[in-house]
Amino acid sequence: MKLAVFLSDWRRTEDTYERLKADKLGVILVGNGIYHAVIKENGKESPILSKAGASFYVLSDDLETRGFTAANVNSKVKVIGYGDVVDLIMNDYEKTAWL
Amino acid sequence: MKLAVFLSDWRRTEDTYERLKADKLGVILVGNGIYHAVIKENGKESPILSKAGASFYVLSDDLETRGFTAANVNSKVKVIGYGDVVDLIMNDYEKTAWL
Amino acid sequence: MGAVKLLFVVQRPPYKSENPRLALTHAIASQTAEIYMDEGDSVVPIVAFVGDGVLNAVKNQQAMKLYGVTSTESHIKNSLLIDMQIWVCKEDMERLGLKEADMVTDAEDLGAELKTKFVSYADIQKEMENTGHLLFF
Amino acid sequence: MGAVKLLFVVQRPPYKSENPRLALTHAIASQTAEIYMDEGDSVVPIVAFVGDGVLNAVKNQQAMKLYGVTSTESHIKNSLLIDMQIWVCKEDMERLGLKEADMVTDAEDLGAELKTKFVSYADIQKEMENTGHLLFF
Amino acid sequence: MGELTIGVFSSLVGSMSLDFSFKLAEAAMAKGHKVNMWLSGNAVMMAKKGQKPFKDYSHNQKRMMDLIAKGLAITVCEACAEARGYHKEDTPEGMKRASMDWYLAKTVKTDRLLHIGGE
Amino acid sequence: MGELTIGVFSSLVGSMSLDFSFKLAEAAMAKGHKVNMWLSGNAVMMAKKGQKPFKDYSHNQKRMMDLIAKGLAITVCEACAEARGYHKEDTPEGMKRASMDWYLAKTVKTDRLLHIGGE
Repeated sequence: MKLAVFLSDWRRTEDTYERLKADKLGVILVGNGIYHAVIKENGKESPILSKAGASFYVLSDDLETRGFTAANVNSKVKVIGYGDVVDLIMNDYEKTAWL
Repeated sequence: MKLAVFLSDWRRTEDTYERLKADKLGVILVGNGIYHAVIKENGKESPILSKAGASFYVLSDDLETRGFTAANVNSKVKVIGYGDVVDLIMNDYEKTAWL
Repeated sequence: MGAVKLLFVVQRPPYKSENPRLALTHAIASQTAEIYMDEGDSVVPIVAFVGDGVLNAVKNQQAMKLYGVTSTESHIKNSLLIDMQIWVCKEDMERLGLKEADMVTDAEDLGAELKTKFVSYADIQKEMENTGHLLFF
Repeated sequence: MGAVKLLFVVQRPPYKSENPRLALTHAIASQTAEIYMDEGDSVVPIVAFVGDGVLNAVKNQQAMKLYGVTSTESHIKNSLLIDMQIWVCKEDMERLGLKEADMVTDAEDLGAELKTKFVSYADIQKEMENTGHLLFF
Repeated sequence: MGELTIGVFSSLVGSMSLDFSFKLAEAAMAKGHKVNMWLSGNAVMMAKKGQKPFKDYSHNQKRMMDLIAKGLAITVCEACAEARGYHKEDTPEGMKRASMDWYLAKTVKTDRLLHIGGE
Repeated sequence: MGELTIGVFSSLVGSMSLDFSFKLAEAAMAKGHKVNMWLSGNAVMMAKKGQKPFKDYSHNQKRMMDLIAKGLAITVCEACAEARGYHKEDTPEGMKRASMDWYLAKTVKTDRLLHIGGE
C-alpha cells in the first residue's frame, strides 16, 4: 500500500510507527512532530528518520511557528506547505494514518 | 521538603520525576498512573517504583476502573482511597506536584 | 461502491482520553449508517487494539460503578453483540504481562456469539493493506 | 502572610497543549492579584522551563503570523518586561542542542531590563524547596 | 478533482490539530477538491456560536464560516455536543449535527480519509 | 481543619482529571476542610449550563452543584471561557468567573495547593 503517515508529537506515546510497513511510505511531520526534523537530542538525529525507504516531509508553517526555519532542517527532510500536503494526500498516497 | 508527587500517565512525556529530590517523598499513582503499580512490561516492574526512599500509593477507584484490584498491585505500593489522598495532602506532606 | 472496509486501530490506553471509547462507538455506528448511503453500500468495521491500546480490553472495569461512565469493556461487549470484529494484539498482551484470562474474551452474558480474536501484529498489518481506510486512535 | 513565592515549572513543549502558555499568563496575573488580597500580601512568581519545556523559549516563533495566536516567545518577553523572572534549564538546552543564541534572552526591543536566566537544574531544585507552592505544567 | 474527508477529535484550544484541519481544508478547496469535515470528541467545541477571537487562544470560527460559505460540508457529533451542553440553538449557521453514522457513511465515496483521532 | 485549593486545566471529557478533582474536593469537604477550585484551560468546559448526563461521557455538573451548595468556592477563568464561547448567561448558578489573579491570590492563605496543570 501507499501510505502517508502523520506524526504530530515529539515525545510519542505509541509504538505503531516502528512496526508499520508500506510499499511506499511518506512521513509528514506536523505540529510538534516538526522537532524530529530539527532537534538532535544528545547530538543524535531523531530515530524517526531512520525508517528505511521512507520519504520525509515537514510542514513549514509548523516549523516556523516553533522558531525554526528550513536552514535548521535535517537534509533527509523536505520542507513543504499546506498545498503540498493536499497533493501528497490526494495524488501520491492512497491511505493516511495520523498516529 | 515534604513532597507529594502525583503521576497520572502511563507513557510519561516529562523527565522531571527522575530528577526530583525531597527529604520526604510520596508518590501517588492516579488515573493511568495506576498501570505503574500493576503492569510488568517485559517482566520488569515499572522504573517509577525504583525511586529511592519514596513511599508509593495507588488510588483504588482508578485501579478498579481499569479492571485491576489490590491483588494485582506491586507489594511496594499501598492501595488507598480518596479520603486517604486528602490526609496525605493535608497532613503528611507540605507541597504537591502533579507531573 | 458496495462494502467498504474500515480498520479502527486503538494504540493508547483507556480513560486518559475519550478517543479509545470513541473508536468503539464510531465503529458501532456503522450499523445505522445506511440511512446516509446509497442502496447496496455498506461499511464493515474491525476494531484492533495494539500497543498499550490492549489495556482497553482488560476485563472487570468498574468505570460505571466508580465514575458513572460506561467502561470500554462494556463497549467491546456491545460490539461483539452486533457481530463486529474485535481484535487484540497478542504480542502486546505478552509484553504487558496480560493473559487471555485477564481480557474481555466474549459477551456470552449478553447473548453474543462472536468472540474477541487474539491476533498477531502481522494479521493487523495485513488488514491495514486490505482495508479501504485507516482510522488510528 | 506577606509575600508568597510560587514556582511555575513548564516541562513540556509549546503548542501541543495550551498549558505552557497558561503558565505564563497565570504567572503574569500575579501583578493584578492584589485586589483579591489583604493589605501587605503579595505573590512572587518564577517561571522555570525544564526538560522539553525549554523549547518554549526558542526565539523567532511565528505563531501570530501563521496561526493568529500569540507565541510563547511573546509571553516570555512580556514577563521580562514586568520584571518577572524567567529561568531556562541549561542542561536541557544542551541535551537538545540549543544554544543561548537560539533562545529568547531578553526583551530589549520592548524596553525590558530583566533578562532570561539560564540556570542549572540544581538551581531549580533549590527554588522548589524555597517556594511556597509548586505549579507544574 | 477529488473528495477529501477529514475527521477531527482534538480540542479547540490545545494541540492546534483543529487549526491544522481548517488550514488543510482551505488548501484542498483552493485546489478544487470537495471537502467534508466531521468533528467529534473535544473538536465539537466548534459547535458553539459567539467565540471571542482573543489572540491568546486558537480561533477557528471565522475561517470555518468562510469555508462553509464556499461549500465545506461540516457536521458535528450530536451526542458529544449535548454532553458538553451545546444545544441546537448554539450551533453556528451552516454546520450540521448528526450521529456518528454520518461520518461512517462519508467514508464510502470519499477518495481520501484523514482521520485525526488523537489530541 | 485546613484549606485546600485545587487548580485544574483538564477537559470535561477525556483524562478524567476533572472527575478526580471533584471527587477529591468532595472527600476533603467531608473531612471538614475548606476547598477552593480554579478551572482554567479546557477545564472551563464546566462553565456551561445544561450538560446532558449521558453514560458514555464524564458528567460532573451534578456533583459540582451539590458541592457548591455545601460551600465549595469555584471560579473559572473568564477569558478562557469567552474564547470558547461561554458567556455570563451560560454560567451555572453559584460558579464565579474571574481573571487568573483570583487563583494567584488564593495561593497566599491556602494551606495546600494541588495544581493539575496537564491534561
